[in-house]
Order: sequence, then structure tokens, then C-alpha cells
Amino acid sequence: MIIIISLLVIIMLTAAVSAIFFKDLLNAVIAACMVSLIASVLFYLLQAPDVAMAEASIGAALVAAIFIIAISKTKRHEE
Amino acid sequence: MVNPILLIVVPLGLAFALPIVNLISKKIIKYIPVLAFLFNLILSLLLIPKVLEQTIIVKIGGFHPPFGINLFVGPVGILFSTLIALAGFLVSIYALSYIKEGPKEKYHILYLLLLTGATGVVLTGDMFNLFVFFEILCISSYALVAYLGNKAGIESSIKYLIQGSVGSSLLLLGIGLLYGQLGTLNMADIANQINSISSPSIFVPMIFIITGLGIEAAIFPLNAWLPDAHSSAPSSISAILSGIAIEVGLYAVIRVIFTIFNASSFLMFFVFLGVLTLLIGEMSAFSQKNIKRMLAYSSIGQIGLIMFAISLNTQLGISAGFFQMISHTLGKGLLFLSVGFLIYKTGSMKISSFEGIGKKMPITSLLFTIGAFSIVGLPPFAGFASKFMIIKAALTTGQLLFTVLIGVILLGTVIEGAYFFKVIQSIYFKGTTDIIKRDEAPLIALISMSIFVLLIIFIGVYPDFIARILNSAASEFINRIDYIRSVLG
Amino acid sequence: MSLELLLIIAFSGAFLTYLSGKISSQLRDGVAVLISLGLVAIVSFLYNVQTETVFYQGFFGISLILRMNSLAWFFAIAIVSFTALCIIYSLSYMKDCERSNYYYFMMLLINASMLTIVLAGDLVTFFVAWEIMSWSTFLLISYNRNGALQAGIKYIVLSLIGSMCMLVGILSIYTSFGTVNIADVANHLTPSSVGYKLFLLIIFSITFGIKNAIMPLHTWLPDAYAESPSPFSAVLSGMLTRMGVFGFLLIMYVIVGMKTTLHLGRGFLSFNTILCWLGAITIVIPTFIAMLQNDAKKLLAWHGIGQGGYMIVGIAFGTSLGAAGGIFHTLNHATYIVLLFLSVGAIEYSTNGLRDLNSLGGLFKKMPIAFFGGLLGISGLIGVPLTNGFVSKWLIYKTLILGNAPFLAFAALLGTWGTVLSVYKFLHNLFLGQLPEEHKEIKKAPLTMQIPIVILSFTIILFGILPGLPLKVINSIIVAAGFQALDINIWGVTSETGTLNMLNIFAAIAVFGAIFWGIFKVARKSTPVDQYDNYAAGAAVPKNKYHYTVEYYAPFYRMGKPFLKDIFDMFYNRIAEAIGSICDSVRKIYTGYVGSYVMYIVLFIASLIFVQLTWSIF
Amino acid sequence: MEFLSNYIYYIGAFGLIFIGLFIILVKHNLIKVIIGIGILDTGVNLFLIAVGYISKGTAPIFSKAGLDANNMVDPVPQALVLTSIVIGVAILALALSLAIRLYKHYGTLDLRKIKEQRW
Amino acid sequence: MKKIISLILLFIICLGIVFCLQDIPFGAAKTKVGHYYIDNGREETGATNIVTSVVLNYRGFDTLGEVTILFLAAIGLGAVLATLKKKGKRQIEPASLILKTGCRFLFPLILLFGAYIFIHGHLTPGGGFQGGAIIASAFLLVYLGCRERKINEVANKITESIAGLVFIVMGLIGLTVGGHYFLSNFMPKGEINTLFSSGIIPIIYIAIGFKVGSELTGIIDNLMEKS
Repeated sequence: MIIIISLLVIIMLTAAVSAIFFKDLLNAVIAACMVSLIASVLFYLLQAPDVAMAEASIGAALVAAIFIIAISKTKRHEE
Repeated sequence: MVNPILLIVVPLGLAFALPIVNLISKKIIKYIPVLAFLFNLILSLLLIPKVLEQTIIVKIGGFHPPFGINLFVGPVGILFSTLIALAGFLVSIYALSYIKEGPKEKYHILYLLLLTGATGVVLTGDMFNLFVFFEILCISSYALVAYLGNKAGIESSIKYLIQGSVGSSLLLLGIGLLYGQLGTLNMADIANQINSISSPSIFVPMIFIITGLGIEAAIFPLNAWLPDAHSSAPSSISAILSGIAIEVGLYAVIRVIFTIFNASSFLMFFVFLGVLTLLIGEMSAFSQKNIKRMLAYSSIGQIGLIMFAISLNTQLGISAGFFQMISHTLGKGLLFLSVGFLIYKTGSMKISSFEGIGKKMPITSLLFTIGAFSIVGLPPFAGFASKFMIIKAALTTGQLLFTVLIGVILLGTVIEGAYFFKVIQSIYFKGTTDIIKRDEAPLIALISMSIFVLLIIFIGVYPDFIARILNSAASEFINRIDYIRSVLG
Repeated sequence: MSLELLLIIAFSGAFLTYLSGKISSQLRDGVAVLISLGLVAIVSFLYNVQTETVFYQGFFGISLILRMNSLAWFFAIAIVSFTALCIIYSLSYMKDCERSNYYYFMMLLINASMLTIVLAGDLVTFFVAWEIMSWSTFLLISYNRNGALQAGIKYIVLSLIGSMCMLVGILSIYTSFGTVNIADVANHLTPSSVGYKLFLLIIFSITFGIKNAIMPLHTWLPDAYAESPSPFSAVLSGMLTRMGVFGFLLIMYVIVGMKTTLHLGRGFLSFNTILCWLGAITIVIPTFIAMLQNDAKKLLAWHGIGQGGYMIVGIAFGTSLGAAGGIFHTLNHATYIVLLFLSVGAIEYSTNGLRDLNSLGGLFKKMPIAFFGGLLGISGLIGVPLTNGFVSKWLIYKTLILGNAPFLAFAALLGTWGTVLSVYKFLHNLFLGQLPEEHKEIKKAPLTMQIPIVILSFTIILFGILPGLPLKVINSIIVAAGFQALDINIWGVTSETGTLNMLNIFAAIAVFGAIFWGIFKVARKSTPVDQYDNYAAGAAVPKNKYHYTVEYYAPFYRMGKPFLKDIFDMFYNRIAEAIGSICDSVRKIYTGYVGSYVMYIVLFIASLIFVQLTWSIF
Repeated sequence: MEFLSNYIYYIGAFGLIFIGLFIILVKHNLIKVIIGIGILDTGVNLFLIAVGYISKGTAPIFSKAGLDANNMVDPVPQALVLTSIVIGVAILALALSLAIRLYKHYGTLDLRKIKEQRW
Repeated sequence: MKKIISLILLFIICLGIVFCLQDIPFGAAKTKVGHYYIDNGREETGATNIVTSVVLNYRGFDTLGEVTILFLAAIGLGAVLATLKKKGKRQIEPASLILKTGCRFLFPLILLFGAYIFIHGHLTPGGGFQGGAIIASAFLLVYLGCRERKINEVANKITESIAGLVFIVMGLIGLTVGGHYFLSNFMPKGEINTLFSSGIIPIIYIAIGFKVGSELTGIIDNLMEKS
């Protein structure tokens, strides 16, 4: 179990770090959403189903949608 | 049924109702904030005598603290809520004629919520609730700074938002760290369990919390958002931000330091930070060309002065600090409001464009001048009385260090005087000498500003009027045990 | 008549004047004159009244007190009468000016605040009135726009520095003794340490030194005097600046007490000696700088500084004669400097704002009243016998000589020589000599401008011949301060080492004057010529090209210019510039880039945590 | 392993907080900075939940009988995080709308070039 | 350079937190307030989901604030975007029939799911926020799938306002009726673990569900349409 959790955390952190490096903002947003998604899994594992639901529906889905709308209205690539 | 909870709930409910009201009639929405804050003002004034007798603890949901959220309506809380309601009331009257463009109903909603958040911050007795109301205060400020939708407003707003949200994350982190150790969120309960701040496990969360709150309070290295935001917001909002928001932020900081953490050893650092804030603010304001930016920097300076006074950690010092807050609210509020119409009529924020405006708008200019005098601390205005009290408090401690720092502060005052007087000169004594047609601010705005002036003069001449509430407010901060006891019973 | 009522009349009169100006300007003029004359009447009725009343207790529970005694009365009557004269003078001087309502309002407000200063029985009232005076003065100095703006800023900044010093002083008294009542403070202060007294003296001296323009602190004055409207320049130089003298009297002889003040330190390094020397420097240097001025009002302004030096020397020297001389000189100085400013104002009025000494001249015939005013004024300034200046200067000289201070006496004398030279330039370049072509037809100064000039001229002579009148009051002041009483009679002062009796001098001068007048009359050989009847090397000079008032002291000017710079002013300007550039660089920390702002936040947290983890100081 | 099971959540939470702060500190692109704020928020939330956890605990829901009340995780941090998530989305939405406006004004989202308000 | 400095500073902060975390061991016994809620939550509020009872009852005031914040964000976003000049009409590319049909089919289902979530907030995991977000995602789906469809803004606003007012009015009724405390649970608690239980909690959660849903929808709507 602990290994799975560790793996999840490592993936989450990697996603977060990769959000720094992506030049394409869409990729960065997807990475950030991945962070949220894994975080919501971690919430579930921490016995917080309410929060996990909220994080998954708000943090991962809606925020991603808002980000994507915003990027579509501005610029996709970081200079 | 005079319950302090109504101070928060009524404006909140009105804010929720505003979109519907807007659908029914677009004309009456602008009177709703006026009504709301008139109600709050009356309620606060009614509560003052009761609170001075005995602190009111409002248990929300009927749960005994620390299990439920409680409001702590002490002298400080009621002092601030009165001040907020007063400023809110007067500024909303002013806004009747000032806010003419943009999505007006949204302005009024945000305005109501801004001040509701401020009231919540000063009344709440729960750490996380403080965070929530703090967020209400901050988010509505972000939105209002951007209200005009111009380049400057949007830019300032986003910068403010970035710094503010970093701050609120840090604040939440601090609260979490604290909760992890103490297992409670109630301020009194936390305070009950904390004796010393020297161990890192208490110190680190304290730093996070102070930083998070300090960003809104415009303490020196954390205040970079302030000049941008205050100068780009609509003037009525600048008045509230300068007069209420940063004061409330500072209230939260000192509440945390005094009541929760009992960090008197940290206050020495705050004394220096206050003086530094003052100097940085005044020096930055000195050669400003943009009037609102100048006023914003001057607010930083004033915050430094308040910090200095409160950090003296004496009864007199704290009440002097509160007094300075009141006089700053009134003075800076008046300045921003009057500047609002000066800018509106000249179409520019440059000080140089105000040349000769004294002839065009004599009353507004006069009001500006009085505000400036009060801020600089000239008698017989409120600023003098508060400065008098601060210096007295510093000298009463009898420590040489404070005497020296008073010298530095007075140097700051001289700088402040220099730039304010320059503005006054360009208003009255520069520009054309021809007779210009009068083009005065609307009557309703003048009335609201005149009430500010009357209060400034009244408090300046008769400071004993508020002496009692200031004194009890200071005692509330000094007597931490009383706070804990009255909440936890 | 209670003192509160007096002040209420003074302050509300100012507002009333302003409001009535909204109705009509005639009404305003009437109200202003009525108020100012009414104040003169009320104050003069208060002669010899000794009273003290608590008038307000709402300011942090401090009892604010008004008190009347001889010192207060002496200054109060001077303030209200000079202001009244200047108000009367202003009626026509300010007639067509913009914002005349504002002008009268400020004049009366300043008047009221000065009145409050001298009547204040406690330091808080004193300070409040002092501040009101400072900012209202600022607002009136800036009135003339252009150059006046810089002068105003200079004034208010120095004033603020001064009042902040005073505030610290007052609050340190308040926190130490719990009272600000001047009499109580004096009592409490007696047993306290010498160091504390010295601290108080120094800190208050900065304030009053700035107001009275003692040498290193004088830089605001020349510009402020020169740029104000002339009637206000008169008030400014006559009374407002001399609030500094009042302050010195208050702090040295009332609060700290004569005995202590005169025994602080030893030899040269004592407080009053240093102050005396500062006074002496203030006499000499400004007087010579005055000689270089080409602006009539600036010339007078520099003399104002110099004459202030006399007062300080007299007061600080600390003998009965000296103090009396200093106080008397304050009054006398006010009389003639007001007169001179009003005369210059009359010229300004007639020539549409000209006061450049290089381009005026020969106005004697056109404006005889102004000329006689000017003549008597400079006679007083020099100290010609039969004018009041003579008496006070005599008292001061005598003090210095008797007090074994030959250098100070020499400085005072040097000042007088300088005065003679420079005021002659003043009189000559304005009134004597050739009348420039363009001023052949000038406006006639109206009656309301001439009346004050005449009254003041008369006063100069009156106090010159009958110095006993004011000296009687002054005597009671110095007695109250703890000095030995002087032996005063109506004609002068009697003492063991020499007697001043103006009657004798008057008689002598009258006799000699009559003789000389007779000789001139009988043996007259000169023929009067036209003002334009000038010759140069035998050839007629084109009138419009040659004007011999230009560069009057040219050789001296060339000689003195390098040395007689106002180095202090330059020094302060340098400081101001430095502060300005520091301020400019300070605000560069707000770079506009959010990353750096967040960096400040992180830096703040990190450094605090670092400090705590390393040293755990909190 | 001991270390991991004790600290892995904390490492994850603070890892996110620091990555978030680092993005805000060094990135110039506004959208990236806003992403950083989001990551920072998530990190704080994760930390709060981790604080409330107890080993082998169950969710604080009495959905079926026989659940041990002594073995439930702390519900308070969960309530807080619920609030915090909503606040986070509110801030992000506002920030992004501001970013859209800013882009219309400046034509760029590079914060180094958006420096009109300064000094 | 800046990166190095930031790393150093963050490292120092990290160090401080590590010291702090020594006193917060992971997985240790829970704290007294939380314990109280778990022990007494069912009796005092009638909700089986203790998180819900904390969110809506013990800390209901926070939730009011939270709802306010979301409201604030929606209004603020509207205010920020309101003054934006629109560049003509957005070119709408009609979606394919499959997508449309799918959306139409899914939309009521998602709505139902969201409603289920917030109605059962006091019994099972989930509640007003989650349900509201799900409802909002349904509307998002409509936006993405059936692009020509528009949301009735007025209805949205009215829903938003009324839902908020319901919350406040429930609180105020508590102030007048139930023990004179704001937000006190004055209604009968009912039988535990049934739908109609735990007093005002379901009502408020439903209101929150509507409010959150309409606000998030409003945010998306504003972002899509107004900019």
C-alpha cells in the first residue's frame, strides 16, 4: 500500500514539476489537473471522501475547464 | 433583539438579494448599501454601551466554543464595526453620485461584501472563520480594484491577487500547522494552550499567519500591492481600502500577536518594522506625481505609525494606535473621496493637472486640504490628537530607544507634510489666475465628505469623546486572560 | 472681559469675515476692520489684568488654560494693533486682488492664533495655536504664487521641524510631570536635573530659533518675507517672527526660570552665551547680506533677521537692562519694520508691483507720506536718536558694555554700521535721486494706506521721546521673570552707571536742529534743480538711458559677493536634494514585477525563520 | 519504509507547496503563475487532510452500524478543506478572468512586460 | 540567480516546517474538537456524515462565508468581464449530431446525479459543493456539446439569489425561534440515517447545491460568452 501511495506522490510531484517546464500552457494545465486528480485520490486514501469528491469535481474538472477557456482566450504558448 | 450577528448577516443577505432587486428595479440598488450600513451603524452604536459593560459572546448555532464558531464582540470589535459601518455608510452615500459607469449592481454587491468581510474579521473569534472572512475581504478587494476595467486597474488587481492568494495560502498553512498541534481553531482556545512562542513549532505557524494577514495589513516588505491597488481602484473604493481594509488587516495581525500568541518578544521587532514601514511609505510618497499613488504610499506610512504605537505594548500605546486608526480612516477616507472628484473633473491623476482646481472646485479642495492637514497631524484636526497620543505613549515608556524612534517618526511626518503641502500649493496657488466657472462635486458627495470633516474636527477637538472605548479596547488587548476566560467560560 | 470671549471673537471674527465676503466685499472690509479694531480695544482694556482661566478640559483631560499677565498683554496689544493697522492698509492694497476673502480670513486667523499663543497658559494650547499659526502662515505666504510657492514650502518644512521638536519637548514635560500648565511646569522643573533642563532649552530653542530666524535656522525668512503680500510681510516680520522671541522669553525665563538658564554651563560654553553669540552672528552677517539685495523687500527681510539678533542678544544676555532692551527692541522693531514694509507696499501699489531697487528712484515727490514713513523707519532701524530704535539699542549696547562683552558689543555696533549703509541704499534707491521716466505718472496711494503709515511714524517718534510708556510694562515683565526692576521714568531709564533721558536728548537735538536749520536757511547757496537735471562729464544725459540707482554698491557688491553667500541656505537645499534623491531610490523597490514582490514575502518569512532557528531571539 | 509511511503525505503536501511557490517566484507567464497558485492551494489542502488522518482510521461517516467512533479521522480538517477548495476555485476563476482582461490590454501575459504600475 | 535565491529561501522555510512537523506526527490520535464532533455529532445534528454536520452546523458560519466567496467570485468575474468590449459575435461551429445527442442524453442524468449528491449530503459523502459542481459540469457539457444553446442568465441569477437567501433566512429563523442562535438547528432532527433527518441541514445543503451550481455555471457562462 505504502508503495502505491509513494508512487502516487512521486507522480504527483513529477506532474507538478513538469508544469514548471512545459512551454505549452495547455500541457501545464493538464499537468496541474493531474496533480489535483492524484491529490483527490490521496484524499480518498486519507479517508476524506467528501473532500475527494469536491477536489475531483471542482479542483480537477471545473478548474481545468476554466483554465482551458482562459488559455483559448489568450495565448497558448509561454514566451 | 440586538444581536451582533446581524452586523454581518444583514449586509450579507442584502448582497444576496441584490441581483433580484436589480432585476426588479435598477434605480433602487444603489440605496441598498446606504441602508445596510445605516442599519449597521445604528446597531453598532446601540451595542457600544452594552459591550463596554460586558463583552458579548455570540455562539453561532448554539454550540459552546471551542466546538462552535463564536463571535467575540468586545470593545475592539465594536469599535471597528462602528468605524466600518460609519465609513461604509458615508462612502456609500458618496458613491450614489460617484459610481456612474460599469456594472453598477456588481459594484454595490462587492462593496457590501467587502465591508461585511471586514466586519466579520473584526468580530469573529475563530481562526478559520477569520480566514474565511479575510478571503471575502480580499477577493472583493481584488474585484473592486479591477472594477473600472482599465489597464491600471486590471494590472494592479492581478498583482494584488497573486500576492494576496499567496498570503492566504500561507495563512491557511499556518492555521493547519497550529491545528495539527493544538487541535482547535477557536482563538481563545488556541491562546489558552500557547504560552511561549520560542519553540519553532509555534513560531513557524505564527510567522505564516502573520505574513498571511500582514499582506493585507501592508506591513513593509509585504505591501508592494498597496500603491498599485489603492491608486487604480475607483476612489470610493480606495477610501475604503485605505481606511478600512488595511486597518482591519492590521487588527488581525495584532489580534494574532497579542491575544493568540502572546508574542510580546516579537513586538520589539514590530516596533522597528513599523518605523521602517513609515519611512518607506513616506519616502516613496515624497516625489510621486500621481496623487492617488501618493496617498496610497502615505497610507503605508500611517500603517507604520499605527504599528509603532501598538507595538509599544502599553495601554496608552495601544489606545493611541487605535486612535490613529480612526483618524487615519477619517482623514484618508476624506482625502480619497475628495481626490475622486478632483480626478473626475480634471480627468487626470497627475498632481500637476490639479493646478488651479481650487478655483473650480473650492469646496472639494477645501475638504482635501482639511484631510491633508489631519493626516499630517496639524491641530485642531483628529490627526493631531492621535499623533499627540502616540508620542505621549512612546515617551511614557521612558525608554531612550523609543524616544529616538519618535525622532525618526517625526522626520517622516515632516516629509509627509512637505509633499502634502506641495499638493495644496498646486491646488490653490498654481495655474491660471482667471476666474473659472465653478464646477463643484455633486451635493450628495459634498455632504458625505463634510460629515467626514465634522468628525475629524470633532474628534480632534474633543478626543475624550472616544477615550473610554479606546481604553477598553486597549485593555482587551492587554488582558489576554480575560479574553480567554470570557470565551471559554 | 473674559479671555475666552476674546479668543472666540478673534476666531469667529475670521470666519465671519470670510462669510461676509461672500455677500459683498464692502461688508467684508467693514467686518474685518471692525473685528481687528475691536480686538485692539478689548485687549487694551485688559491692561494690568492678571487672570488665569481653565477654558477646556476635553483634550485628553488636560486642563487648557488661558492666562493674562504683563508679558502676554505686551505681546497681545502689539499683535492686535499691528494687525489692525495692516488690515486697514490692506483695504486698498488688496482691493483688486483675487481671493481677497481668503486673504482677510487668513490674516485674522493668524492674528487670532498669535493672540492664543501669547495668552496660552499651558503648553498644549500654546502648541495648538503655534501650529495653527504655522499652517495659516504657510497658506498666506503661498498666496502670491510663482516664487512664493518655494518660499512657502521652505517655511512650512522648517516650521514643521520646529514644531515637531516642540511637540517632543512638550510631551516629555507632560509625561514627566503630568501637567502642562506653564506655572506648574515651572515649579516642577526646579528640582529636576540640569541635563533635562538643557534638553528642554535646546529643543525649544530649535523651534523658536527657526521662528525667530536665528542664524543657522533663518533660511526660510528672506523668501517668505519677500514673496508675501506686503501687509502680510509686515505682520510676518513685525509680530509673527517675533513669536520666537516670545517663546524664548517663555522657555528661558518663565518655564526653566532665570536662575537656571543663566547658570547652565560655564564660561563660553554656557547656554546663554552661545545663544548670545548666535544672536551676534545673526546681527552681523544678515545685515551685510542685506546690502547686496536689490529687492526692497528682501533687503528689509535680511534686516529683519539681523534685528532679531539684537533681541536675542539682549534677552539671552540675562541682565535687567538686556532683557528690557530685547523686549523693547521687539516692539520697536515691529513698529519700524511694519512701517517700512507698508511704505514699500505703497510703492508696489503705485508702481504696479515693482520693488526692484535698480529700477526705482526719486519717488520722494510723488509719494511724500511713504517717503517720510520710510525715512522714519530707517532711522528707527539704524537707531537714530529720537526714534524708538535708539532707546532699545542703547539699552542693549549698554548691557553689553556693562556686562564685559566687548566683542558682542562690537558685533552689535558692526551691525549698526551695516544697517546704516544698507538702509541708505534702500531709501536712496526708492525715494531719492532721479525718477525713472515710466514712473512719472503713478497711482496715488489712497488714504487707507497712508493712515497706518502716519500712525506708525508717529509711534516711532512717540516711543523715541517717551520710552517710559512701553518700558513700564516691560519692567513689570522682567520683574515677573525674576530680574531686578529698572528705574523707569517717562523719559527713559535711570541707573547708576548712566542715565538715559530722552528729554535732554530731545532738547539738545531740538536746539541744535534749530541752529543748523537757521544756518542753512540764512546761508543757503544751493539752487534746487529738476529731478532730471543730471550731468555726466558735462554732457546732458539721455534721461531714459541713464539711471544711477542701478548697482548702487557695485564695488562693495563685487567685493562682498563671494563671501556673503547664504551658505546655510545652500546647505539645506543640498540636504533637501539629497533626501529627495534618497526618497526616489527608495521607491524603486516597488519594481512592478510581481515575482519580486512575492520574493519579498518569501524573504520576510525565510529571514524570520532563519533568525529564530539560529539564534532563537523571539 | 517507516520513514515513508510516516512522512509520504507530508512530503507530497509540502512538495506541492514549494513547487507552487517556486512557480510563482520564478515564472514570468501569468497563466503559469496562476497554475502555481492552484498547486500551492492543493498542497495546503493535502497537508490539512494529512493532519487530520489517524492510522488505519475510517471516514467520519456513520454509514453503517458498528463503526468505531474512536477510529474515525478528524472531520474538522475535511470541513476546512471543503471550504478551502471552493475558495481556491473562486480565486482561480477571478484570476483567470483578470488574465483575459490583461491580455486584451497588453497583448502579452509576460509579467516582466506588465510593469506600468510601479514606483 | 533568482532561481537559486528562491530555492535557498524555500529551503529555509522548509527547514522551519520540518522543525514544526516534529510536533505533528502523522496518523496520531485525533484532537479534542474533532473527537467531540464524532462523539456528539449524531445526537446534536442528526447527520450521519459528520463532515456534513461540521460543515453545516458546527461550522455553518464558515460555510456561509464560503458560499459568499463563491458568489463573490461570480460577481467579481462578471464585474471584471462586464466592461470588456465584445468583438462581434462568436463564431459558433455546430457540433456533430452524435455529440449533441450524447449531451442531451447525459445532461439530465448528470443533473440528477448532482441532485442526488447534495440531497444525500448528510448521509453519504458529498453535499452541496460537490453536487453543485457536478451540476455545473452538466452545464459545461451543454456548452461544449450543444454550443448554440445559451443559459438563461436571469433564471441563473434568481436561483443564485434565492438559494443564498434561503441559507440566510434559515439562519435568521434559528435566531428567532431555536434558542436564539444564528444558524441553530431548530427543526426536528428526525430519525438518524433517513433522508428527512437532521433538521435544517438538508435544506441548507440543497440551497448550497443550487447556489454553487448556478454560480459555477455563471462563472463558466461569463468566461465563455463575455470575453
